[in-house]
Amino acid sequence: MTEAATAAGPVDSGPTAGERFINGILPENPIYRQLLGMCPTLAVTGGMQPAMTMTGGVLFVLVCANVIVSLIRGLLKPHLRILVFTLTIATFVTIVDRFLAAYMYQMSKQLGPYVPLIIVNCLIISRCEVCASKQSVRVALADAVGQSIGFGLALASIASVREILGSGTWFGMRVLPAAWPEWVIMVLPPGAFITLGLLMGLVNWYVDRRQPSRR
Amino acid sequence: MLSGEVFLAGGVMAVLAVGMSYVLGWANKAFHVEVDPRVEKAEDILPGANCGGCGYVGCREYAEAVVLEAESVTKCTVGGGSVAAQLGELLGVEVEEAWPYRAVVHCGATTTDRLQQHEYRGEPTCSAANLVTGIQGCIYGCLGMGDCVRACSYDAIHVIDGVALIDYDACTGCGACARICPRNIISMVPFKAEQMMVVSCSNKDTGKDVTAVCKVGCIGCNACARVNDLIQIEDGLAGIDYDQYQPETADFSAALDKCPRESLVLVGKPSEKDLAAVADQDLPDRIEADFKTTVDDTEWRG
Amino acid sequence: MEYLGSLILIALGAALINNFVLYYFVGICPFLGVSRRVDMAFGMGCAVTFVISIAAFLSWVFTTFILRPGAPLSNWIWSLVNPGSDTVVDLSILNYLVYIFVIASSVQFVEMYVRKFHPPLYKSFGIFLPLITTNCAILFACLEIMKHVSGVPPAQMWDLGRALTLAIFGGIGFTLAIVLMAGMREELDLCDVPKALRGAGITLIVAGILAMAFMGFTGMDQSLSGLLTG
Amino acid sequence: MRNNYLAQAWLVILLGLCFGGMLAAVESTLSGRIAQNRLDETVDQIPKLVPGATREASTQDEIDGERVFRAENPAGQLGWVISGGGQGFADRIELLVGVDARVREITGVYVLEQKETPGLGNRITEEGFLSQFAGSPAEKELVVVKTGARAANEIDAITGATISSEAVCRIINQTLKRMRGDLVAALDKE
Repeated sequence: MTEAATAAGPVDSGPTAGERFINGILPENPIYRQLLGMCPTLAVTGGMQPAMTMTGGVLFVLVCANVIVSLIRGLLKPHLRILVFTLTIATFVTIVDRFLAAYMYQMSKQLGPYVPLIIVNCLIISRCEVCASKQSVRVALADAVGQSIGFGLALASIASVREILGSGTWFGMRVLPAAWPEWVIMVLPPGAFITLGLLMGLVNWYVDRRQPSRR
Repeated sequence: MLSGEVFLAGGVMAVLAVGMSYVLGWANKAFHVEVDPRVEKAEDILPGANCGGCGYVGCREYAEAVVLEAESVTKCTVGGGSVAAQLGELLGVEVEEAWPYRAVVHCGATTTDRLQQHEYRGEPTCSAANLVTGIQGCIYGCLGMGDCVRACSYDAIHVIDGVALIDYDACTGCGACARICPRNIISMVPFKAEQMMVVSCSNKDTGKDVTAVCKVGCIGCNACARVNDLIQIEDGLAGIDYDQYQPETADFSAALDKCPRESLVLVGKPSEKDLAAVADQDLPDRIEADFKTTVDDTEWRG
Repeated sequence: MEYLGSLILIALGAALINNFVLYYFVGICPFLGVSRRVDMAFGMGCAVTFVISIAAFLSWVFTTFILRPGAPLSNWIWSLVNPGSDTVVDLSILNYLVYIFVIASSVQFVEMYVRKFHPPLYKSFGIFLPLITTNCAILFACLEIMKHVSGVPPAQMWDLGRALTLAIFGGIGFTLAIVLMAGMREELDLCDVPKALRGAGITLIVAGILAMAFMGFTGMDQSLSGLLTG
Repeated sequence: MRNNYLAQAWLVILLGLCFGGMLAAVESTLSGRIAQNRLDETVDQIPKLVPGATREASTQDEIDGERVFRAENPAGQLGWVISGGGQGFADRIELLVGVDARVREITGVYVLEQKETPGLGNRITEEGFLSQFAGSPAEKELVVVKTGARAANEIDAITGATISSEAVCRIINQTLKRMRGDLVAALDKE
């Protein structure tokens, strides 16, 4: 692993591909630890199906964008680089949007405006800027897959809490007994904020408990 | 049909890209603001912790001040001598000797030393406790509620049985504690030597009043001033002038013995003699203060 | 009166009822990141309102004249290229590409302009501008305008007035939410929050309660529209 | 001077060109399926909205600029399926209304799209509420009633979602008022 990293053009200052992949999932989870990509997190986690479709979309866009950006990272001009990032991301998001409209029409209607909002998802642009525009293709790819799995896990955790409490189902299947009064607030906007706040507190508490507060 | 659609779409995007980049290119040229290249280099030299120890909001402002307004290069407390030297050679300015500034608490009275202590169950912050009159006899001393501990981002100051103590190998001299202390008893002292002598009291009342409220406060008896010309007494309190402070020549042992109230102390790295003196006692392991400021460190910088 | 009535409806909808941050969840990143002090939050709000109106204007122009199916300009070019063909040219595939391109370059242009001609303004607003490019609220406003312009029968198509009203009042709604949040967060620093919830956790919970309060507005436009349209 | 602006940005222009072209290619391959999806969504509902009509026999028509479906079976035309939309409680509501040939009676209603409050407003999509419309008169204004509907044109509101129920009835009334004349005229023209 290490010799591949050193041979990757400019001295590879960041962690190697393997480390970036593992980092993306839990230690640097994009939502709980880096607080990135909050807009779709709150909006689509009303149920598990939209959440997982969004994760698939983000995975496809992040992987393609990271690969393309790291391929052309040598030609980037500093003051035009944001323009280039957004152009590539917008193209792949349009492809995902059209694909969803063609093959999963119901899901595309349910997600509505939040599929194109992947373009301004702070997670993707920050991964492009931090990792892809400096590292080799292999490292960028590993980082992209790791981050999107982390993003997917976080989305799944929020969506399952909100769907089970909000509509008593999980992935559409009935989970809670019909007698359970559904907490409609969970599916509404305030429920999203409060669920994410509490889950974030849980994660912070768990991480602090595992290692004493290292300063 | 397909090829037509592809060319039209590509063409529209190309025309838009040409238009926008032309506008941006022109704007880049027309709106160019001359930035002194030295400011960039100065900013790279500075540690970039934006701690405000130099009195400026962040390293960027201090870099601009140093380059444009010829500010003195030794103000970066965290960077200390090395940063000052690099800045000096960048700007071709000769650098006078720069000492790292460290914080010193001018109060040494632990809870047992304080008299007329009243029970206080109000807001547990110094700034709130400071407003309550008569919370403790001495109106100058440390309140011990830990505002300074919360302000310090290097975990270098802890309140240990009632009084703030500084851990000098962690302290970077950023001055956050000195700014936050509502009673202003923390001052920044240039550490010309590993171990410095300081006055660990800030009570300006007459001797009789000091002894009524504190067992260790300085009563302004002039014993130390007679022995050591560096110390002089102003309005009932011993004060040390740190500009003429020559660590090599000055001999402090005389003043230390003379002081009847233990308000003259040595702070900084303990010398071998001190370590030998306490070698036999078992020292408590490092005290982990877990005060965290509410919103600061989880902030997303964007 | 009819036109003004619909403007008021859109304005109220964007500012209070369907608040961009609290109902549509767009613009959460700056909402959590920047709302630590009221003046910073207000600065951010004004910067967003300013940029959102420029973006809305440009996106309305592009959508109506180029990107809409059967848009006048693209049809005219198409008829030049191969005269006589009556196919309706639909470039709505380029929507997202053009919007994000317009937003990014207008933010860059505004940043350079403000840095050159208003340095003090740049010192206070400057740090927000790159942050705004990745702000979902701006793109969301463009998407709302697209929904009402492209692919809608010409009778119900939005004109520039409605588009700008949505943008400006959307920005005002964003500013309102972020300033309210900043006020609450300044109070939060004084009370002792459980250690795990410090930082983003407590902010989200407080935002949830704020969203609950804003939910009180839903349905208001229903009775208002009855009032206005008589 | 001019070319160095473009020289710096040649990458952006190149990207714009090839991404635009790529998207157009994607558009032409997928746009067929998307249009088909939208059409299927409506056509699938025709048999349910107008009892007896079949999917295959029904045809699409254009009456004063609005897309309308003739609900037919091999024997002949049984009725119409028309679409309408309006402002609901939270956001727009899109409906499909099935009426008989002479537009005298509503045969069925289907909610295409709505974003009403979950658990309350979105119960307008349930059979219980929608089945009330089948058989109600098309000429008379539909009225929402809270206490047990007696007359044909009275509809029971969903408890806790009166605004959504009223919105649905209002949209149906407007759509019928707008389209009734033209539909009957189109039928007589044949």
